Amino acid sequence: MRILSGCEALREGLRDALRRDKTVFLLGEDIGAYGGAFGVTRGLLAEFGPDRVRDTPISEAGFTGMAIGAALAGSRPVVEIMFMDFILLAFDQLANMAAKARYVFGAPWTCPLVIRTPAGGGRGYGPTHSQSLEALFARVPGLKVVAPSTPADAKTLLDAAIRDPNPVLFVEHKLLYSLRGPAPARTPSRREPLGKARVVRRGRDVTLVAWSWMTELARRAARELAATGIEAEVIDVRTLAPLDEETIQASVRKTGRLTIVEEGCRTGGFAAEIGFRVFEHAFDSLDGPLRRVTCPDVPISAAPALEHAALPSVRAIVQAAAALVRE
Amino acid sequence: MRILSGCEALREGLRDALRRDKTVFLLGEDIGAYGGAFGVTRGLLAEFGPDRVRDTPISEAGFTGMAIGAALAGSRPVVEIMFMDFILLAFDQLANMAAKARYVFGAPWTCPLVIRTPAGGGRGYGPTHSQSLEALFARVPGLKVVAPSTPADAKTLLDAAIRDPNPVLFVEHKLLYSLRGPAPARTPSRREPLGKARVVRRGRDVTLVAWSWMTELARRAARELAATGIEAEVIDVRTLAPLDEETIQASVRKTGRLTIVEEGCRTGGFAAEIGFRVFEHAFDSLDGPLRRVTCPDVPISAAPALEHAALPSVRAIVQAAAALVRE
Amino acid sequence: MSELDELAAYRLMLTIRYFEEKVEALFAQGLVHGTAHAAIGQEAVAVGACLAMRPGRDCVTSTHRGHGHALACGADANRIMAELFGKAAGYSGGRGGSQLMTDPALGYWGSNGITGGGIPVATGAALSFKMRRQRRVALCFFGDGASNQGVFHESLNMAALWKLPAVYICENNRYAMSMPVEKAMTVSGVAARAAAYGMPGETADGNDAAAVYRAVSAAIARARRGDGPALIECMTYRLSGHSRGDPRVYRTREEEAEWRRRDPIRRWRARLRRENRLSADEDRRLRGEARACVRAAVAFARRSPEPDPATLEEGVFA
Amino acid sequence: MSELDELAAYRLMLTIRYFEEKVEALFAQGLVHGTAHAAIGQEAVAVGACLAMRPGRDCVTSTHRGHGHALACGADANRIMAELFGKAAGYSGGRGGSQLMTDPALGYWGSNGITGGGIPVATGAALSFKMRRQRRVALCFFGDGASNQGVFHESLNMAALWKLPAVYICENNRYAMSMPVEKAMTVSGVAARAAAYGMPGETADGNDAAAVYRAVSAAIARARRGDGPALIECMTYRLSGHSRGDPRVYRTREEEAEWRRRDPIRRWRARLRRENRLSADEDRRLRGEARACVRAAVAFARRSPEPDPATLEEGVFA
Ligand SMILES: Cc1ncc(C[n+]2csc(CCOP(=O)(O)OP(=O)(O)O)c2C)c(N)n1
Ligand SMILES: Cc1ncc(C[n+]2csc(CCOP(=O)(O)OP(=O)(O)O)c2C)c(N)n1
Ligand SMILES: [Mg+2]
Ligand SMILES: [Mg+2]
Repeated sequence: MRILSGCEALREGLRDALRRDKTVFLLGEDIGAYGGAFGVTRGLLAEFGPDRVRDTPISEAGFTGMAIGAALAGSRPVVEIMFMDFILLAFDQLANMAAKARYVFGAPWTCPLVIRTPAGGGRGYGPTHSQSLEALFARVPGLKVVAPSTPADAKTLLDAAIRDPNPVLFVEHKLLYSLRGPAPARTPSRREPLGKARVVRRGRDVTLVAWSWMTELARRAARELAATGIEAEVIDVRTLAPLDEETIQASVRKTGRLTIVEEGCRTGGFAAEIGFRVFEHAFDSLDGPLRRVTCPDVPISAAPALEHAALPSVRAIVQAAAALVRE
Repeated sequence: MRILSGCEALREGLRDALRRDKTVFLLGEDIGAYGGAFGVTRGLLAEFGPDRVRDTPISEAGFTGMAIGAALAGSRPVVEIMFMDFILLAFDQLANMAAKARYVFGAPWTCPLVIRTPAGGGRGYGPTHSQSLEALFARVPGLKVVAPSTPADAKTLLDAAIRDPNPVLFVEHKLLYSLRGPAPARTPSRREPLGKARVVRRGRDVTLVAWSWMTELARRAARELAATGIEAEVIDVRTLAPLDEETIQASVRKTGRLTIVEEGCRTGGFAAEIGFRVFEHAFDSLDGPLRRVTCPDVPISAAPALEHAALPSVRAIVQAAAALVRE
Repeated sequence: MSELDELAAYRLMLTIRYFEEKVEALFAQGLVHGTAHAAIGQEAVAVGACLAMRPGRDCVTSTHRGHGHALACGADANRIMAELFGKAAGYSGGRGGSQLMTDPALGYWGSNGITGGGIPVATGAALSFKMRRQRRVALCFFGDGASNQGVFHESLNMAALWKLPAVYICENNRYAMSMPVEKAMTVSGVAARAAAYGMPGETADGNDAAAVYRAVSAAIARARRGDGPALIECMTYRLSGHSRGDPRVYRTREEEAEWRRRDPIRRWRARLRRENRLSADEDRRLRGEARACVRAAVAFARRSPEPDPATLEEGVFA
Repeated sequence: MSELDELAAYRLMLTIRYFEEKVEALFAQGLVHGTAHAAIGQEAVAVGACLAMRPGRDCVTSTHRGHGHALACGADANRIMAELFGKAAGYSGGRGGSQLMTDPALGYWGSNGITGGGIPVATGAALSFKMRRQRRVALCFFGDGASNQGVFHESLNMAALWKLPAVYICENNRYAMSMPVEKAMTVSGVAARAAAYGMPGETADGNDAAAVYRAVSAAIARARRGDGPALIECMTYRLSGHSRGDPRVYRTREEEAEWRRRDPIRRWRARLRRENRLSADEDRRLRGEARACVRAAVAFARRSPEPDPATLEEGVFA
């Protein structure tokens, strides 16, 4: 496999989908000549033209609603919301229309829509450009939520999301864009189902569950833990909805200890959901309380001093996991 | 105390606030002559006039944003969103502006805003008029979330919400409107802080935690459980944010068993948050896995047969709690 | 432009009227619960517009007040009624209720219960039609009240920019629930807003199915030619309450009486009779058929089984 | 209407220009990170409009491109710069960064980083002012791009309906990021949209502080009298990139050069010089002062302490 950045991998994923399927098109702000705020769509306008790489006015609710209409009509729109913080403007469309259409109206309706959006902090963009809001959407029945952590997953999961007949929120961490790693040259031609976690690293002492950029931090934490003799198993959830509970529970049954890492705020985060499910179904395998490492319940500041203090760190993960093991 | 319906209690709460404080005003669709979709504001137009009981066009994002502006300017707007399902249209305003203003801009800014909204199912209104979305908002740092279960609490907590200098989401269950119960004639003149749970019923065997209409169901379930010899302690959370963890944990330390009842969907619900906190801090006092009784991860159907099957029932609560005790 | 089949229009308007009256009665009797919004008095808009569609190719999004739109598209009264009864044979198997049903084969796309929610959906359908060169047109019903929603602005702007084959049909029935249109907007009407998007905006007599048909047919033809969207404001009146139990304190009985004199069905019938296009016998027959259709729908709905609770968790995902 | 103090306006425009140039340089040097949007070329709008406000009584909401608005309101360059450096002495103590700072004493309300987000906020402030009979006016800056957001439509409609004391100032700089205004709306300009709300809409030369001042002063006077809101579209151009690292592939260098010839500061200076209202010496002095102010701001910001991480969780609630 070639080495690509997350940004390049995503671009390839989009390009392949646009080539493969004439009904796929991209919709969003500044995705054409500008190439998207983070450059993901750069060059696609030249290859596919302004019809299929369609710049929109600043109208998040409107163009998301339109993408839903187009999806119901048989197209496969891939929307870019420039920053995840702005997706709240389109929450109604996603929750009340896209997510419910299939359940309520039944077959043959499908709403094959992908919403791509850059999320997360670490770049000093401040309170309204740094949020991790995936937990809000993982709470909406009928939406799938995908949050890859590597260039390879970014490409193959994007492919799966575009092929999926359901609305999919595809969360791209801003730091993933420059992360480099192997990525397949061609996306698999068969449809890969969303909803499979990935065991990133095997270990017997403690399970670290994460997604998106937090997987990268958990991986680094596991390396540091190994140096102290603690073998952490790292699980990349990859899709929050549907959630691969099995893989998580199998690991916890083995390690007896669980730390969940989430970049979003603590209260009401998806870490709580994962933890709760483990309690419900693998209570007896737990050796003690589990932990979550999250952002505290505050907005993300622009100032580096505050942003770093707020976001989960490798150190915090190491400490949480080590404390569990030592308890 | 007189016996009032929830609707009457809320109306008195609004009336008292409008009388007490000239900066208070009401804003929303059809709250004037129509009296609100559920009649809560009936008669207030006549007493306070169209300036302070202000009918708006159908523009949820706009008038919620305006209420924020008015609050920042020193007024105390009380917004009615006709059904909680529609609040998603104003999510951006609430999360990105109202909730962050104080933290980011600092003193002297305050955003004393109340958003009242009818929530929940049980009346056959279907998928876009029956949702319980409070868990989404309890996740937003800077928002308070209140969900009373009795006419008395409806009145006193509404008073507290209006006096609070922060944005407060005030969730009114549609079935609370016709629930009758004692309610104080005058609202307390001192400010009652939000964030105190209420022990509705004492018991030693199992703790039932609920809020809003689910408290009523939990109360009924406790009565049935008592008939089988199980003494349930029922806690009405009342405010999801800030959450009174102490009261819950004290109860769990006593009973060793916890069932959380939530009308909203299962995945990512606030039950998970409550459960997780108990695990984090009272793990050793738990005798076994806890339970949650919730709506499954589906939209709420209009058909009675399906709506009843989806919503938590007294029977489901009894079963869950009894199973815990018998385990 | 083809001619409007006036008798077909009459029959459809009658069916809608009787259907809605029956729904109101069923609610009053407590036989149906939940909520429903009747379109009594607005039948001419639904029928005039939907008969202008190319059935099975064009599509239409509706509003919370959608039974009439559905029937005008040719939807099955039995299945609409069954949906209102919350029965398995309903268009959404009971899941949607009054506000949420579709008949995809007919191009009837329903609404989502969120006022204005259908506007971007229809616009996006038009975008898909155009990109795939399908020569299909998306019709979009919405109320005067809905035109105050942000998505109205956003959607019409994009539709105009991209010359999408969309026809926006505003049913201006003078009220949004209790809000009179003149307290909800400063301009004379919704058609005046089309200019903000460089889109043709037109007003039609919404109590005259022929006028609606003409205006909508012209807009559809234009859209199909690739000349872009149009906004047609149909001036009408909701003779019924907003939804059940609406005491209509926000308007006078005189105003209602005045509009009742302009009842679109009575006017239509009078003209057809006057012009000798409808005999008394035929009128009686058509009315009888419409009533029978509604009666049959109620019977069908009542005897349909409830949805099986065991199916509750099925179909969240495709 | 009082006269615009032309030298004060000149000084403010210079300060904004030098401030923004310095910010761009600091980003390029990596001394400041995160994001910031410079308003180079748009100084006349900020200054002409803000000098028309009644300081400390009226209020103004800004956009993501707000340094100029803040400075024009009289905000402290030191604290703005410190905010960009993420320092404790910044207007938001480093929490907000470039897009999120306020100076409540000056009536500078900042923005919230959401394009269009300030529009309902200003409108609501105007509502509060009116209800409390305070004779205060809310100004609201927004871009051509922001006028495509739904809240623009919703807010202006309510402002017009309720005759709120709000003045909507569109900075039409011809682009929303890379989106040229003519690809984002079909009408000739944003002012044309005012008619959809029965609100006066006017176009002003946004590169002439005096023209902006006149138009905004008249609108403020009108609003203060109780005659309701107005929309003023100021035609201008952003000479800088949208934000740092913008290669400006979406426009030609010729177009930029043409607008550089209409540079609002150069034009202003030339006229003052021509009309003998500004001597070469005084010009030099003013420029020197403006540069010194910016230099001092950088020095202040650099030596300010970082915010204390221990305060991270403070102040979420009042
Ligand atoms: C977003 C949203 N806000 C409010 C409502 C409640 N509601 C349902 S219909 C209606 C009035 C709609 O008025 P209009 O668009 O004129 O249609 P009409 O009822 O007159 O047919 C309102 C306020 C809703 N369903 N969705
Ligand atoms: C809701 C939202 N959408 C998109 C953005 C990203 N964004 C920031 S500025 C901008 C362009 C704004 O254009 P305009 O309103 O014309 O203001 P200008 O930048 O030209 O001053 C965009 C798209 C945002 N901050 N918020
Ligand atoms: Mg109406
Ligand atoms: Mg612009």
